[in-house]
Amino acid sequence: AGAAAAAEKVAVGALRFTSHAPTFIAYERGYFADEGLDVELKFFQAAQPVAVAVASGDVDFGVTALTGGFFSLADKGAVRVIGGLMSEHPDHDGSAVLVSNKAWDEGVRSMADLRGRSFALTQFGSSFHYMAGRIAEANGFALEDMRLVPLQKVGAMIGALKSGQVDAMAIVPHIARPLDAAGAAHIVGWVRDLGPYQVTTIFTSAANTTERPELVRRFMRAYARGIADYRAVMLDQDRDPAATEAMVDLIHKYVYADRPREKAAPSIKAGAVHLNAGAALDVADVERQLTWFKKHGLAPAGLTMDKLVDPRFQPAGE
Amino acid sequence: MSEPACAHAREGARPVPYRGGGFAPRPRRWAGAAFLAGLIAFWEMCSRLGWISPLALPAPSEALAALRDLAQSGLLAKHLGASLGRLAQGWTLGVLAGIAAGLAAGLFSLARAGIVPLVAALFPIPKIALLPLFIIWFGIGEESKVATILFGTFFPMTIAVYGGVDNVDRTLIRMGQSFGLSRLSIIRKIVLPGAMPAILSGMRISASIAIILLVAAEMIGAEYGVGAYILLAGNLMATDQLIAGVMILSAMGLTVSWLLGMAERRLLRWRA
Amino acid sequence: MSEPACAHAREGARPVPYRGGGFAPRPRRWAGAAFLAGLIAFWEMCSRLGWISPLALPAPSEALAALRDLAQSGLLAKHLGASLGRLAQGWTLGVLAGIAAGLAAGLFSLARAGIVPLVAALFPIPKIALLPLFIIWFGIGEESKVATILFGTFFPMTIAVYGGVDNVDRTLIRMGQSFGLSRLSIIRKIVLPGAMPAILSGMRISASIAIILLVAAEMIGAEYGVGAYILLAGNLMATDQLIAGVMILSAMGLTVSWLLGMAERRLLRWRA
Amino acid sequence: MDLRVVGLTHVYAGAPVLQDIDLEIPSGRILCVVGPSGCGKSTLLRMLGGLERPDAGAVLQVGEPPEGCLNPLTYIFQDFALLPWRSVAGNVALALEDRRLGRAEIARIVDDVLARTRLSAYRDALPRQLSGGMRQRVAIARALAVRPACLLMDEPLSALDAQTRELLMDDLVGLWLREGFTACYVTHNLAEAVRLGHRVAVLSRRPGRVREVIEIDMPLEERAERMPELAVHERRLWQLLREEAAAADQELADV
Amino acid sequence: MDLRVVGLTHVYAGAPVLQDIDLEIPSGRILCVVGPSGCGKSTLLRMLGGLERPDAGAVLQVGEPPEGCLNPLTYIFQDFALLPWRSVAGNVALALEDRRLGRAEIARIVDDVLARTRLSAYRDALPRQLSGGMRQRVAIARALAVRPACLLMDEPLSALDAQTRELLMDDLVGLWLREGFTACYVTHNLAEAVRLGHRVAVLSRRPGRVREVIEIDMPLEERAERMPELAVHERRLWQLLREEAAAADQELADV
Ligand SMILES: Nc1ncnc2c1ncn2[C@@H]1O[C@H](COP(=O)(O)OP(=O)(O)OP(=O)(O)O)[C@@H](O)[C@H]1O
Ligand SMILES: Nc1ncnc2c1ncn2[C@@H]1O[C@H](COP(=O)(O)OP(=O)(O)OP(=O)(O)O)[C@@H](O)[C@H]1O
Ligand SMILES: [Mg+2]
Ligand SMILES: [Mg+2]
Repeated sequence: AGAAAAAEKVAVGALRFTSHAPTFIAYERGYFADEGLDVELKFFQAAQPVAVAVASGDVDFGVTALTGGFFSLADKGAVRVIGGLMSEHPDHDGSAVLVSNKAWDEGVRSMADLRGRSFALTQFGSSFHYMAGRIAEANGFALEDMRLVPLQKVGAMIGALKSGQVDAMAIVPHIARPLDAAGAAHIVGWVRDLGPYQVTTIFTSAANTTERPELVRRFMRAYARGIADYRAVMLDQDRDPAATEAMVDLIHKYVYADRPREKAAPSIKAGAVHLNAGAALDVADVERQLTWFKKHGLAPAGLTMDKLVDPRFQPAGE
Repeated sequence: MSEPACAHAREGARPVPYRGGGFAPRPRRWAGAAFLAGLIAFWEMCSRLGWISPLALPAPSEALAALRDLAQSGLLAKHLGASLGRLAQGWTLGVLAGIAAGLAAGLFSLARAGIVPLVAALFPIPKIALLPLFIIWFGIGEESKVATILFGTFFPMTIAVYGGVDNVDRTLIRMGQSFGLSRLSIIRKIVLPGAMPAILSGMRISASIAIILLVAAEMIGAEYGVGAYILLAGNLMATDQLIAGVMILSAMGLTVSWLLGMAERRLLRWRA
Repeated sequence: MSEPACAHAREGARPVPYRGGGFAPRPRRWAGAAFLAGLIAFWEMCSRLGWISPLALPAPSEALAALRDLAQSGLLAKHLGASLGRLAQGWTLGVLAGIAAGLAAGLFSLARAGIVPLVAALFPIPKIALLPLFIIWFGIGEESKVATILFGTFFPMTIAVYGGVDNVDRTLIRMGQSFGLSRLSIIRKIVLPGAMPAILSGMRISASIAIILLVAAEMIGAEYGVGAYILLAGNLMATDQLIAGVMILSAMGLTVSWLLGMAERRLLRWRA
Repeated sequence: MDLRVVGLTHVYAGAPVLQDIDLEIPSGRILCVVGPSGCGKSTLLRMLGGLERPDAGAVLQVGEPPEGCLNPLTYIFQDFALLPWRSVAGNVALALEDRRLGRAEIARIVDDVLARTRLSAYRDALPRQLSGGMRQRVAIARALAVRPACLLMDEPLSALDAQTRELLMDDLVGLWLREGFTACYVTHNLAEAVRLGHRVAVLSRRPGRVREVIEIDMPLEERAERMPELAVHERRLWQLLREEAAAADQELADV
Repeated sequence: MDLRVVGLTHVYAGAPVLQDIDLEIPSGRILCVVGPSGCGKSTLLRMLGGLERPDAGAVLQVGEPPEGCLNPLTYIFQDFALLPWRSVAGNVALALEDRRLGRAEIARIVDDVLARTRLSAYRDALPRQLSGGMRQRVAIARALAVRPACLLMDEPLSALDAQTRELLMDDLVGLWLREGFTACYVTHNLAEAVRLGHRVAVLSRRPGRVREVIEIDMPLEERAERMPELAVHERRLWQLLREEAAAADQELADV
């Protein structure tokens, strides 16, 4: 596209996580510039403020899990989902369900045993809350049969699990595996076994979708190239070690930047996640999530799929 | 005063200009309440006229509606009860410990050498940053919540108290010594009352900090509590409930300030 | 003193018992530093001996290693620079505004009626709870960060200052009036110096609060900053980096406390 | 500039302190006020200087203050009222700083009054480093610095040693002879009262009323030598005060 | 209980204040100390009472304090040192509270001393509601309450009116006759000095040295009537002080 003339200024909200790698790839490799976008990265410590910043117009695009707060902003007509990013995929490690040693010793061996147990989450209305709901549903008991403990931070959840103050939690694989290996906790199941799950989505302000659809389209094209690069290298890291190392170098500029590369590289590699090709959105699952959130009073009752999702920016195919 | 003044005016006499007075603000109860009420009315007006977008700040009436819902659901009492219990415990312990540490730092060279840098080093540590560690140290029960508030109030209290002790008139202390009062008596009867203005000022500050820290304290596994209510409202971006929760905290702050104002009037009556 | 005392001892004379002194802690610089160093050494020892599980608290050496990594990556300077800039702006503005508001509340009945309840109502509002609204009000740039720190320091400063003004000796003010000093002169030359001990004590408290609020301020769209570093470490569960970040904050607190200690010695030299 | 007190009455928290005081201080004269401790002398002086508002009655000033006078009605406080954070020179300078005088002019005046009160060596000392008498001299120096038209003095010499007191009394007389200021001088020392006062007002015990005003005609400059002639006045004052005290004792006995 | 001062020397921040003071206060005698303002009288008194440590020399106490005495060495401070947050009665009671006396006993003593200082009507007043003289009387009442073996008085009567002063002086003499306490009495009033002192020590100007000690043999109880005979002592003191002041003036002129 005609990039040269006057690149359009766009602000993208980012978190320093490997799951945001496509943003960094598209930025570093000039895919945004190719689309005539003059992107400025704005860094945040949590996903929710990104959504608020998009709502207030300080940022144009962001990536987030679907949460109660996000649904609320969508209901106010401030933000809309335009694509899917991370999802649970049968062929890849997604989030694992961990139980504490104490619970393990008491005989908790599977997700079905979690009835009557405590389950750590960051906050009510977060994706962890939803995962707890999926676990309960799939194993035939009510969400109320688990004691949900909000602990705000992943670090706090892990601390509580390790010290046996909560029985279970769900967490990304590159944290779950080492904990299991070190004997600090036990993996008793995987979230991917519960069925398809669209974990994070790409979103923008409602105003952008109506007033600047062309810009949104260009952004999505560039972003999809970033995803493609990531998938090509990180989902099979042994195929081309040189490319993998180059990718790690790129990501290390943004993630674990304060650690020496040799310390950071294993974490980056282990943190590889499954990203949807072409930023395709699993609309059916989004609808399922919305229904669940509404049912539990965590999303506004009046929010419809039309208001939440703008499907016009989906790629025609892979 | 006016009559004789007039009588003498024709002789070129005029009253001596009054230069005294002032510098003694009197409490004006109603003015304060009226001011706050006016402010809220103004805010409501701005919201109604659309000068404040609902995204930026809900109207006070919406927040009050959320508050009414909460009260009717019966949860308000539960939230309040849980939070007030934590506040009372954490703040009382923090204030008492702060007075003890502040007195020690104000009286003994060695205690000062230890306490002042320790306070300077530990006070600036944000409680929220340490939440993961707090869970391991104090668990996820009431202890961790009380501890959060305790640590938050202990440090400012210590600083205020030792500042106040430093400011106690040394000739009064010498007087106490000259009458052979025991060290303890001097501390109880001369140092403490002399530092009382600073202690009360420190209590004002630490009470507000304790209320602020409710939110941080109730981040960890709290089912009920005003802080937990606010956090949930924030997560769900329910700004009306958020503001309703904040209003509860403000009301707590006003109540504490009013109680401390009464205590000040009683305890500091000796001041001109 | 000992020689003549001995000479007279055989006549049944003994020196008058010394009852004075004390109640005047002298700064002992090295004692403070030694105490902190000892504490850290003790902590390291406990960690090495396994008395403190690495889960509960990493050893200081690990935190220092993380700090070294940070310094070598060149990011330390960036983080520090960003945070110090925000601190300096937010704290300076907050302190100045607090002194102005505190003076007004300490001097004028009407200002007191407005300011005291407003402070009591707004101070207890937790900044973290309002973060979503802060983003909408102030955006995600430096303004929102400076505003967070400003609001956090303004309120305690106001309380400390009006407490101090209340405590200024009224006879000195009457003296100033009797010499026909202007109101401004009285405020500048009598009220302000008289309230200086309380102002400095308030600055100690508000500086610590400002450092605490770095974390809250840098939750929003901060690329660099010690608070952002700590938040990230918390998210990634890197306790060594978490403690390293906390150590930076502590060092800031110590520096400010040391600077204020010097200012106190200079400005309050007139005190016994 | 004359001062005139008309029907002045004051009540503190329900207890009357001053009742129906009528007094006249003609320009250039010194009025001494004596009376039992707690009878309201300091209160009266505060009202003369406009620092307190009487509940009834008024304090009038008749005529204009003379040229060159910086602060017409100037106090010397009973408890000195020195700023603890300012040096001796700084405390004196305070009274001059709002007057649009140059720095050099201020320094000159400060040096001058410090020399007159024998404090030059303590220019830079802080109040807490001074003895009680020295503090009182600083307060006197500060008052002299503003060239007052009317000095309101609350026991200005009580903490001074006999020698300094004598010197400062001479100084006051000299100053009065040169500049002819008006003054109201509260004292407990009857010798001082008859030495300095053109008139001496005796207040009754609380609530203070004017019991008697004694005129002393002898010119101030001659009094130092003619002290024995003043003894009659001193005895008269003594007797008046003794009667007051006796009456007070009577009251206490009745309680 | 005698007090003995041996070779006492003190320096404040490099400037000598007291130099080689030798004094003796035999049991049951009153020593008056006079001297120019700032010569170190208050400092000397602080050292006598053990409130400050001399740089060299010592203050010795010889023998035991008498029975029933609660606080052997008791001060009356120059600036009163009243607790602003305690009432008059509370300020007096303070000195008694650490002594294992019953409440009733404390109340009795307080009532007694307040009556003796004519303050009974002001039991519940706060210091800020009192006049300067009344505050001084509270300080005196507090000191009397502990039945001191040795009173250390720093210008205790300077802010009092002539009448109250006379009464309190009589009171002190009466007390001394009954209880025979030892005292060191700092004053600027030479009449007081010759009225109360068995000996009067004259200090030189700063740094204070003992310039002379005058013995006055007349029994205290007779002095009120035989004042004229004391005049010779007063004149002698006056002359000594005048010489000191002249020397000080000389020094200042030399500067
Ligand atoms: N703020 C106050 N509140 C109540 N009573 C007061 C206050 N100030 C003074 N008084 C009372 O007013 C009376 C007069 O006080 P004032 O200081 O004028 O006396 P004075 O004549 O100067 O005595 P002295 O010679 O002892 O200095 C005293 O009895 C005192 O108790
Ligand atoms: N804390 C201090 N620091 C420095 N100098 C001091 C201090 N206290 C007193 N001085 C000095 O010591 C000297 C003696 O003071 P002191 O109070 O003993 O005098 P004094 O004889 O009691 O005088 P007065 O009769 O005026 O009360 C004074 O010159 C004073 O300046
Ligand atoms: Mg008076
Ligand atoms: Mg003295």
